Amino acid sequence: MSNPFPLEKDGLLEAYRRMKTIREFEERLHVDFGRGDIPGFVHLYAGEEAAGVGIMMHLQDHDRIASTHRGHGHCIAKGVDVKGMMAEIYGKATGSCAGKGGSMHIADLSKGMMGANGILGAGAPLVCGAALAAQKLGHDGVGITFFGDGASNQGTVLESMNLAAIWNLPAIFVVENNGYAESTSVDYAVASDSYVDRATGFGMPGITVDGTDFFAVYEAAGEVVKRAREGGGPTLLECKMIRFFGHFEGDAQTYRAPGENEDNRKNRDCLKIFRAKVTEAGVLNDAELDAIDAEVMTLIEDAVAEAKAAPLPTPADLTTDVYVSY
Amino acid sequence: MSNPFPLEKDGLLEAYRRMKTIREFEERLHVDFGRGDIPGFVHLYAGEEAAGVGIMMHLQDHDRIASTHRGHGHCIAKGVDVKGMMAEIYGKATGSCAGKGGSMHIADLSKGMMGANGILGAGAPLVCGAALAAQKLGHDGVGITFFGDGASNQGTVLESMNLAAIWNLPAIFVVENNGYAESTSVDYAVASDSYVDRATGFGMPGITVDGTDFFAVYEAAGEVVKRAREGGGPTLLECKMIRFFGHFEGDAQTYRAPGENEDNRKNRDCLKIFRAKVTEAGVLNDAELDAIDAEVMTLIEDAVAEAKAAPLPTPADLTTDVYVSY
Amino acid sequence: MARTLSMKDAINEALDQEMTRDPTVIMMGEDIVGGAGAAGEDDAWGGVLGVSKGLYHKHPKQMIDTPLSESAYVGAAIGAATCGLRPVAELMFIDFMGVCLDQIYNQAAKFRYMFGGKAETPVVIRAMCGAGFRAAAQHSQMLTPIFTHIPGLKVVCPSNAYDTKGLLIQAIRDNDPVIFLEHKNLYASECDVPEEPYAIPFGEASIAREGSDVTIVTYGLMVPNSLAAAETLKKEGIDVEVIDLRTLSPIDMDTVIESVENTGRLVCVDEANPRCSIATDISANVAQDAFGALKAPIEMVTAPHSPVPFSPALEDLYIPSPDRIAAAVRKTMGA
Amino acid sequence: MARTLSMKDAINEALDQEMTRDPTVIMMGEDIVGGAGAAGEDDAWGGVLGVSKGLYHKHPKQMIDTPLSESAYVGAAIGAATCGLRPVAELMFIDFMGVCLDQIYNQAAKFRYMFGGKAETPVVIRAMCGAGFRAAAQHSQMLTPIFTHIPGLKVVCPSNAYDTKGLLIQAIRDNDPVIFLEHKNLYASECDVPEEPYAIPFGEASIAREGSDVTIVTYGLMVPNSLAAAETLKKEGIDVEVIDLRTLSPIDMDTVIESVENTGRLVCVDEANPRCSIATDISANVAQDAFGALKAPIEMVTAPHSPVPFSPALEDLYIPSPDRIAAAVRKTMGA
Ligand SMILES: Cc1ncc(C[n+]2csc(CCOP(=O)(O)OP(=O)(O)O)c2C)c(N)n1
Ligand SMILES: Cc1ncc(C[n+]2csc(CCOP(=O)(O)OP(=O)(O)O)c2C)c(N)n1
Ligand SMILES: [Mg+2]
Ligand SMILES: [Mg+2]
Repeated sequence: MSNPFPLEKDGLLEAYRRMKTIREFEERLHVDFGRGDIPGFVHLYAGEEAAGVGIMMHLQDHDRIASTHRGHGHCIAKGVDVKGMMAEIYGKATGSCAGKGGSMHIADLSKGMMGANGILGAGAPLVCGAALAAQKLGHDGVGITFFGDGASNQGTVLESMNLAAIWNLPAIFVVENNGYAESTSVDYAVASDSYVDRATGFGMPGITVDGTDFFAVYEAAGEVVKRAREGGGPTLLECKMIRFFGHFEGDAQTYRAPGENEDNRKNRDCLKIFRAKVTEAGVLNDAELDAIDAEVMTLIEDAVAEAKAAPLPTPADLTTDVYVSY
Repeated sequence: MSNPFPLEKDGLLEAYRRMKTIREFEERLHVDFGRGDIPGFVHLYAGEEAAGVGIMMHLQDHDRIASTHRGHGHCIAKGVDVKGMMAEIYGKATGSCAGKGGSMHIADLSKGMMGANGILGAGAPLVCGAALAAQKLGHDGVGITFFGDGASNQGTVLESMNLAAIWNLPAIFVVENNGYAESTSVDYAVASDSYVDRATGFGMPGITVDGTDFFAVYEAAGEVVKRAREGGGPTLLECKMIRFFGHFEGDAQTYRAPGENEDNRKNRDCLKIFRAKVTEAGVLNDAELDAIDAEVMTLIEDAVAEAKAAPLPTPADLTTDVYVSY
Repeated sequence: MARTLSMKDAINEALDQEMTRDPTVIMMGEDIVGGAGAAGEDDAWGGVLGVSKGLYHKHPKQMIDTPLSESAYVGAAIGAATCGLRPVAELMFIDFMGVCLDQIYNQAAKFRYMFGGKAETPVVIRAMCGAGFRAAAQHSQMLTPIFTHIPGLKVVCPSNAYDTKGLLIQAIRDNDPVIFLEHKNLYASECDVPEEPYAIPFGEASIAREGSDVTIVTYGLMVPNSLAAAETLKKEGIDVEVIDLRTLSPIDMDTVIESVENTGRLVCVDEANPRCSIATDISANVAQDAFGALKAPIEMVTAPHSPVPFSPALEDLYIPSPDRIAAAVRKTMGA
Repeated sequence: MARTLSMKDAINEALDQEMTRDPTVIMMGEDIVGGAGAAGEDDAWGGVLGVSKGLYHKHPKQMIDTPLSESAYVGAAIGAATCGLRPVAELMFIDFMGVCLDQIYNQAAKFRYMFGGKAETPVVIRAMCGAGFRAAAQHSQMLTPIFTHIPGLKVVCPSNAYDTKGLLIQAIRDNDPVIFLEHKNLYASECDVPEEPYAIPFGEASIAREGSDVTIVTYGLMVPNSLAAAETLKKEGIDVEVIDLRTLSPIDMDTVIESVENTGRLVCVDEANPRCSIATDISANVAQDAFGALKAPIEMVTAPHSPVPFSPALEDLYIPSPDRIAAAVRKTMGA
């Protein structure tokens, strides 16, 4: 049977692995947070995997992304070490940020991941800087900033769109529109009906895709990343998506319609949709995917076990890393 | 001869008086600044009078405006006392702000003038607040924020547009597009070719008018103000215009094309255009307008003389007015 | 009958009573009601930690959910305050001030002065502050010194539910812009709180504990930590006076100086970072105005000059502890 | 051969030399070139007061004019700094920090810590500060204490052309985010400045004048004002030492304390507003660490707790004058 997909088998397996890793990472955090094992604020990306992975499949380490408070998915999709992430979330010295950052600040510049961010919209200017650096240093790297429907109303995001457009930066503005900012609907908070219109107002093309469909995201992102790499300038890419959990762990979600979460899980699960597509097309089979599932479960299991066993930061760590030198 | 204009004779005379007052106020400041009589930064509105006056002719004291660093024209058009303004610019105790504000901070809340502003874009949220207050207090006041083509790229302006749209506020966003932000062209700095597109991206109508044509501004503003008063929500109104002087007094203006200023003065002087229209239509005659000119000259002359003679603030004034009570 | 209330509920009650008293009092913020435009329940959140829960049903016209545009809505609150409303804008976490500070410090704080006394801006900006929530570097800051530095702002940071209610009511009635900082780690702390509305005047410190050997001056979460230190020290025979500033601007230096004149020893405790802090402010003013009364160097106990770390193991060291406070007190006693 | 340069020209030269040395040094800001997209001359402005005039022709690829979007372009400078560039972003007036502070204090300042030491952000944010220009409340502030308060930032505020060149070169070569504040009222001040590039290390105060009776600690425009006061006092037989901090973070407390141990008397002079200021910071640290050396109360001379007034008649009173400084010194002498 011929492969109707834009990725070879290897690529499809890799995409599935990343999505599944995100999913299980988040499902596990949900459980462990509920159990009281995890400190702080935790915002889960489960349900949104196809967007992050569909985009990140086009990127390399010299491409930069800036993430959000809901950053685990972007990290995993961009290749940040899962065990380091888990240890970070557990506040351990072995974490990606030595335990100093936590869920909202996981970063790995060596992987081109400029950080989750506790400040909405703050990644947009940073990514303009990454894109500018690519321009000035003469490499083909792109910068991608992720932000939610809520954060799309932050002035700094809007300014950055204008900046990227006038400088023709290889910058991409990804709106992850999951319909809510905390409990507030996008219909209430965003004045325009269309992010494409908003992009037009800043002199850049806008595209809207179904963010639960990996292939839709993958194709749109491919085009957009290519244009940016080739000097064609910035684009706004809206991914319409859903989040499976509450805004953060602990959210009772009474703002949702009755049955909304169940319906989402049942009918709009990007992993299920992906599996159905690739198996129905006969390009991958369930056994291949199940094997990945098993590997992912082991990875997550190990990550949690290692995180729990890992050492805490020491008192001396409190005041290091404030400056390179002071 | 019948009157083809949307204003009766009285109204036309009043509009001319306001425009002429602004013009002479600014021309005089230009001379006096050059002479070293005036301290600080002074940004002149000369050339842009038709926009401020065309809009303000629709407003009353309970309508609020927020102005910019280039605020004298808005003040005069909104009815702020010219002598108080002059004294303020001279740093005198009799000034609109008791000498504490200066050119960039002239305000008169009793006239609905919420202040010139040294911070670009800062008026936009303030005017949303004024519009919200009108809504909540149940009166038909509108709020109008002025900002330049440069400031149209400030995040706070963009956020405010979204806010005004989702709350359906009686707020109006006036872009005074004089083609430059300091020395930088609007073509360089604003990504979109059209402010109408930008308005669309924030879910509000946008209109572009020739800001050197009093009647074009007056008619567009009338419609926009009426819609806001009647609960129809916000609008963006772009006035394309020119500034006769440099960005501020002292600007050598080498960024302009050769002959640009002369051409502007000759062919795009909103006062000349107004005079030509009303006299050609036979609704007003030169003698009537000349009489206003003479009155205005006297007013400005008196304002300068009184400002020069006025007392300075006293040392005790340094630390008053920081709080209502402390 | 004494009635116990948490700080969180005291805030809710103060807002409720003031919105009832005066219909020009409005509240604005992100998800302060919750569920706007969504299909589910009304009043779905009541703020991120539920502080304003229930107020929407009582005051539907006075409670406004905002988009995530702090500069726009905080600025709108400020603009509305010059037009006859008395808005209370919620900034969620004070750490977010970086996206809207201009409206606070260049607009609200300066209007009255720049306009020659011809403006009043009765706006309250409420926000959570402080560490201890494992919320890391961008959701745990105090930032009190920054607002205190700015002329034209009043800055409040209460330490208990009783003061919180009275100070918030005063903040709403006050005719100047007020930054009202609620330490999130005190939200659950309870004490007796009268049901009727009452206002506590700004610029009056309270003596949280009387003592004769050493004066501790502090505010917010550091009040309970200082009181805990004082209990420990009591057993060692050191009698500590703890002054709770309550408002940082205006500040009640009279009470501080009177106390130092009695004790001759001063420890300034501040959860903020050390440089140009509230601790340095108090210390410097005492070193200028009550130098003669001092029997020992003034000690400061603050957070380190570092961001707030995430790991609980580090965050617990970041926050000045009763132990560190006690050690500083002992040092002033020459021990 | 000694060569005299104004502070303004010293800045230009430092930028020029560093852009020549290292092509990853770029400059961004509003009208730092000027005339972008316009029909007239290139390099039409060179910044609002002409500081960067001429640099565009020498370094066309390294000079970038920006739209009026401080949050976007300051943030872009910060982002680029984590990607191999060494950007110098010009904020024109430091008063504009309110529209971009988040990028400075929650992003640049915290990256290294939040990311566990795995980030470097070599960005310089240059801005004019200070009063005396009749530019009123929103264009005349110091704001030095606010930046100094924030861990992760370095803060520089030079008092003369020589230091300015060396400190700016150091700022550009430094691997941490630096807030570089240029007092606009010093731009015209001249002194000998070597032609070759040189870096002055951060955290080293300079002794602007040696003296044995009283120590004045200050920075920026207050250095010449303090030196003027010292000249007056000399005639009265009072021998004043003037310490120019040069960098406020890191701060050279060693030099301060050594001086106070010699003189026993301290006057802290700060053009910033008084609360939680640099003046309180120095005073408090001396009162903690060198209390025993003090023979008299520490005096502070600062701007009042008010915005900067426009009227020259008031602004001249707002700025701490040599007379006020001299009076404070006399007070510490018991005179
Ligand atoms: C500047 C700023 N304002 C407010 C918040 C608090 N906050 C964190 S997440 C969030 C909702 C974000 O919604 P959206 O952008 O749609 O992202 P989502 O959570 O849906 O992924 C809010 C209000 C913040 N972190 N930063
Ligand atoms: C936030 C902020 N950034 C920069 C400035 C400095 N500045 C004052 S006016 C100006 C140009 C404004 O251009 P525009 O908005 O087009 O208004 P115009 O001067 O043309 O009327 C600039 C950059 C400022 N005052 N505030
Ligand atoms: Mg969302
Ligand atoms: Mg303009």
